[in-house]
Amino acid sequence: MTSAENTAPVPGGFWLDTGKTGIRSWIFSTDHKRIGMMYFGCVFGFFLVGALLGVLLRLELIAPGPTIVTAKTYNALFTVHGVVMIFLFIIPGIPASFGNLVMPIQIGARDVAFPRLNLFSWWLYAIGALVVLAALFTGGGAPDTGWTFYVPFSARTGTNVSLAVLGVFILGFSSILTGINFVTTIHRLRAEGMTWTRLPLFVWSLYATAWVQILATPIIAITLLLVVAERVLGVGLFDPGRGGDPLMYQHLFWIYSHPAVYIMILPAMGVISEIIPVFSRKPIFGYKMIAVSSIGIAAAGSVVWGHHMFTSGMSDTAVLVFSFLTFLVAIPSAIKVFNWVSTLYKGSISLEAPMLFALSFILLFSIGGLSGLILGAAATDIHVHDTHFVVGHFHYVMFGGTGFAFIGAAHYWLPKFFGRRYDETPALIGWIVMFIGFNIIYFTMQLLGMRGMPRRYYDYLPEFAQLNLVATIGSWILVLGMLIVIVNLWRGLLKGKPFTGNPWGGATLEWSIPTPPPTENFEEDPVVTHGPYDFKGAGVP
Amino acid sequence: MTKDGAEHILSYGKLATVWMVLLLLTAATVMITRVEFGAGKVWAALAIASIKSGLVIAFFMHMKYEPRLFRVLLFVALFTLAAFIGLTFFDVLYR
Amino acid sequence: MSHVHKDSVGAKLGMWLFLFTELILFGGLFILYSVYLARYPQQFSSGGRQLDVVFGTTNTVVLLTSSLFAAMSVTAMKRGERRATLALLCGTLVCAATFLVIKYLEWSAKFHHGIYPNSPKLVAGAPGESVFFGLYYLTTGLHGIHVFVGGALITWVALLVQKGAINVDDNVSLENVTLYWHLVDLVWIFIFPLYYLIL
Amino acid sequence: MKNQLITTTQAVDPIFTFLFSSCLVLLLGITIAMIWFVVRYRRSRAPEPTSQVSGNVWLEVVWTALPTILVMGMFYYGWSGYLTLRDVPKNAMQVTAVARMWSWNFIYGNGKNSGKMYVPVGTPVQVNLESKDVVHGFYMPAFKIKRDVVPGMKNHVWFVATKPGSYDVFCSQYCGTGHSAMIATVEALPPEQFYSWLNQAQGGGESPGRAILEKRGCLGCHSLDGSPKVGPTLKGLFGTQVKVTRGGQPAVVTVDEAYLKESIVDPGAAIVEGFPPIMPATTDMPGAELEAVVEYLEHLK
Ligand code: HEA
Ligand code: HEA
Ligand code: HEC
Ligand code: CUA
Ligand SMILES: [Cu+2]
Repeated sequence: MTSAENTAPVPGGFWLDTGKTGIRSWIFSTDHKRIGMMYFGCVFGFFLVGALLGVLLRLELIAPGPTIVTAKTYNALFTVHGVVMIFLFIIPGIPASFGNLVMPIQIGARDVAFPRLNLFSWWLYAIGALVVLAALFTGGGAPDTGWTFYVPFSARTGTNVSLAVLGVFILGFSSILTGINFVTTIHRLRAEGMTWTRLPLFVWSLYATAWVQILATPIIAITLLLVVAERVLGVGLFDPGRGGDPLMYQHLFWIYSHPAVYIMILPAMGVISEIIPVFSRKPIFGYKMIAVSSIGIAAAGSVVWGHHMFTSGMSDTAVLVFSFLTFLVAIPSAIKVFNWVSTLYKGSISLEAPMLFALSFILLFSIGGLSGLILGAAATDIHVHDTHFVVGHFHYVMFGGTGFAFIGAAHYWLPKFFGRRYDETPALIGWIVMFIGFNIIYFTMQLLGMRGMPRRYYDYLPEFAQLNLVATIGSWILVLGMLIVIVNLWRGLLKGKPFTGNPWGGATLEWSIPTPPPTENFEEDPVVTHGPYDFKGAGVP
Repeated sequence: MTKDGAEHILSYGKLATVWMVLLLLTAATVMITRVEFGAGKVWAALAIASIKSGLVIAFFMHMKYEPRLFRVLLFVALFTLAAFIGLTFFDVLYR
Repeated sequence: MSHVHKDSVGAKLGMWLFLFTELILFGGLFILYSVYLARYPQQFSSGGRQLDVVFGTTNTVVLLTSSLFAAMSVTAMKRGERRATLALLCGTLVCAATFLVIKYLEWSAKFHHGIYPNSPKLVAGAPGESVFFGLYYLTTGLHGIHVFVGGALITWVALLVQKGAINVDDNVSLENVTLYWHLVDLVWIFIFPLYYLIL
Repeated sequence: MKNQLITTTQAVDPIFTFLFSSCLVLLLGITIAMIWFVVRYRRSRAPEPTSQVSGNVWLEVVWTALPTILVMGMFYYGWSGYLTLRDVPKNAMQVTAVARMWSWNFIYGNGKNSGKMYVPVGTPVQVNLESKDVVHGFYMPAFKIKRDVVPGMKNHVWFVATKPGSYDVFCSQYCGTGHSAMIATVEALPPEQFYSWLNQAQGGGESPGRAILEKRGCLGCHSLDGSPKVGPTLKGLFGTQVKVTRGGQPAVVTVDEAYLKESIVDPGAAIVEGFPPIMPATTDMPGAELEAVVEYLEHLK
């Protein structure tokens, strides 16, 4: 199909067609693709930073007693690991990078609704990241509160919490602006014929995500400001000595931070909903249910925050209500899983890298999500709350879920934007190693949690030694797998085989335009005549 | 391109009327809260504040003349905030 | 077809979405307010009585009037009355300044009486009282910052009107800035009874 | 005999079993289906998709309804177990656990206190939780109970030890540098032994200074045997020279009575080199106690 099989074309498209290539043409560009690329670079960089810290955490836990760092350093390590992973990697992760890259193309637009605001969001992200990093080296040193910043501890520790929190505040602002931009874009800039039922599921998931970003993020903003007020002004709103209630901090924090986990997972689910039908050559099963369940997850997910506080001393009535609502979220998630699996039935399944990551997403997310049910049930949560069971749960959903989807999306979409592709065999080997390592480390953590090992423990009793050793070894296997995957992807995008036309056979609009896409995306405004998974209608072989 | 209907322009007179009503309502709140009727005060004052904000949104902010989508979304936002407050009270009230 | 077409509905939609986030930002403080009011009705009531109703009411009137000016400026612009628009925007600015001055007077009076965050008087006083004034300062402070930002934005659009960059055909920025200004008013509509009156 | 007492473990364990087994069944089902589809319909075997169906209303209804029923069952079962955890038996013995950074102290009805919790076997114990500073968490994995210890709030847990033995208490809620060291032990004793311990005079034979150190939580940060903890060891401290920072200036002091008192009442005044300035000031210690502590430290060699 491609005539350019052996002549290696230099990437063209938006990389070169404006004639501008200097750094200023990037950091001041309002092109959604360039901004998406910049986000991808930053987000991925921070993922590696966070991952390195995670590996250090595991190294410290290899044996009981002090091993490589002091208790104080360990506490700073997991705090920074958590903050970097949550606020710098996973929340902007898929929406800001792949959302920016492909969403406007998928709806047939030339850019997002507010391109300059989009650039501003990226700047805010960069500034927020710098502020967070600055907090590590100034004042009293890296914050040691855990990423949850619980008062009263965060109000009295001598470390540099205020600056870190301010950085997160700026990051929150960036996230809000992206959300506003996406909602407006999806409402206003759909091409002719791009009806709501022809919207790719990735776009649906971004739409739901954007609403959570808009409606929940302001709460974390005000909460973090209150922490600063507590530390700097001594307002005492959460200080029990002055009539404040530390639990109110927890409420406010989780009002945002629970919905935030759906900011993390919904776009990942969107990615999976794109990859599965394409690599099965079959329309997705239950399009409408998947689309609606994204909204359902966003809506129900906004009212379950109390499940992080079952042991806190919150009223029993609240435990009842929040436990109940938590279980409601499981239903739309179950709908999605069942529909994805059914899409495979009677398809023609090709196990290339994106599909491998998508299929393992379903498994790992299910393990994580099902362990979430154990946390959601009031009686069982009491035992495993604040243990490594929870740590296992969220790494399964965040890394096994969103992380794997992120890597899958990188294999699926980045060739489209670079015009070159990675090799399949190393990708397959890397994926196997990762998958094995991943389960060793995090399944072991869940076992540890069941046996009662609390989280955020620098040191532990000898009875937990064996399993911790196993988990640490698992982390090295995981690193090995990740290295293979990343190096292969990286080399492929820069020097790999050319990638043109529509090799995956996708029916969404991004596959109908040249590779790499030109700055204007479409030569003429497209008119959409078929659904996103209507492969016949799109003329895909 | 679709031109989104003829734009609605509010007359000065209408705006001034709204302003007068707002001032009257302000006076009403001050008065109501000076008399003694216990917890009823809170709700009365909040009710008046809601009416006032309704007026500001509908006229000053043109909501009355915007596409229906805007009103739906506003409702979603308000509902979300209400849910946040309401659910928090499941804890606070029954602790 | 053209890439840089102006979508005024889209722009307003974006602005409204932003206003929702502002609403919820203040919403966080209102959550705290309602919870602590339920817990310390007595102290809130005695705290509220220490606030000056005259200052509060005056500021309410000032803000409502500024909102009126802002709304009228949009009408004026759409009718193509540039001078009137400018005059009305200036009126809004004057109100904004008045509001801030009154707020300043009010705060300094409180400071003078030893009531400010972490003041010895509050630390020693009843627990609910320190919570009440803590919330009072944070809420009105945050609101004050919004008034300030709103004022800056109004100045900016006034300059654009002056330059003719905002005109009869293209005036979403003016509309959006006034929307922001109305939000500032909207928040105050709730702050006023909750802090100054109810109790 | 009394009517059957359900222990906390008995209440929670079956729920774990139920939840884990239903999750396992679901997970296996999904995994097997996926693997089967991938093997059966892989491209080399099925070059073209053999179906283009894009949905089925009945299937959707079924896999919405069944999970709904299942999760409602899970919810209800989990909630009922939680009620048992919250429902303290009437005759429960009362103990107060005082948490501070980073130690536990247990206080009994008769005023006796101890760094180790002793409980009688077979008697339900209600532990009332009290925090002196930040949020801690009282966690006993052996009994599957946990509750945060929040300053300014009254929280409690209960449990009953059915066998003599010693059990761990962890601090589950992150509380700073010493969080993972904030471990205490519960000794479940046969009732006779327990009551003879309870009625023994406080600190029998031990010096009163030591008992105060224990009660005040000093031993959470200071060891008496020379091993380093969050704070410097108190062993052999008296009479030595320590490098401190006083008012921003480095200085060397010889540890005497005045310095010890200052260190306790106003620890911020002079910070020992190499340690963070985190020691809480103890201002409410009666003079006699202070003397006793200093007296004890003077002789701790
Ligand atoms: C991507 C992020 C993500 C996602 C998607 C989820 C999803 C879920 N989480 Fe998780 N969670 C976190 C990130 C996430 N979580 C984090 C970071 C924390 C810890 C924060 C901290 O303290 O630091 C946490 C903590 C946490 C707790 C608090 C634990 C504690 O501290 O005690 C709880 C309790 O209810 C919980 C529950 C759930 C539930 C019920 C879901 C559900 O949405 C899961 C739904 C999915 C499924 C149910 C599986 C798929 C479906 C099937 C396989 C079909 C069959 C299913 C049925 C029939 C039901 N989570
Ligand atoms: C997206 C989110 C995310 C991701 C991907 C990870 C990834 C990892 N996490 Fe993370 N983790 C969190 C989010 C995440 N974590 C959060 C929110 C917390 C809670 C913090 C808190 O309590 O406040 C936490 C807490 C946490 C703990 C618990 C600390 C404690 O409670 O005591 C541990 C311990 O083992 C841990 C380990 C790891 C490891 C080993 C990885 C690894 O999977 C990383 C493996 C990946 C790689 C290594 C990438 C490959 C790297 C390269 C190719 C570059 C070269 C690198 C090397 C040579 C090392 N994490
Ligand atoms: C939160 C942990 C913590 C607690 C609880 C604590 N200390 Fe300390 N203490 C420290 C640290 C850290 C230092 C060293 C830094 C400094 O001088 O403040 C210290 C220093 C001291 C010193 C000076 C030691 C020296 O080497 O010069 C004395 C004496 C002392 N503490 C006694 C006590 C007594 C008595 C109590 C109980 C009433 C107590 N501490 C409770 C952490 C603690
Ligand atoms: Cu005390 Cu953790
Ligand atoms: Cu949650």
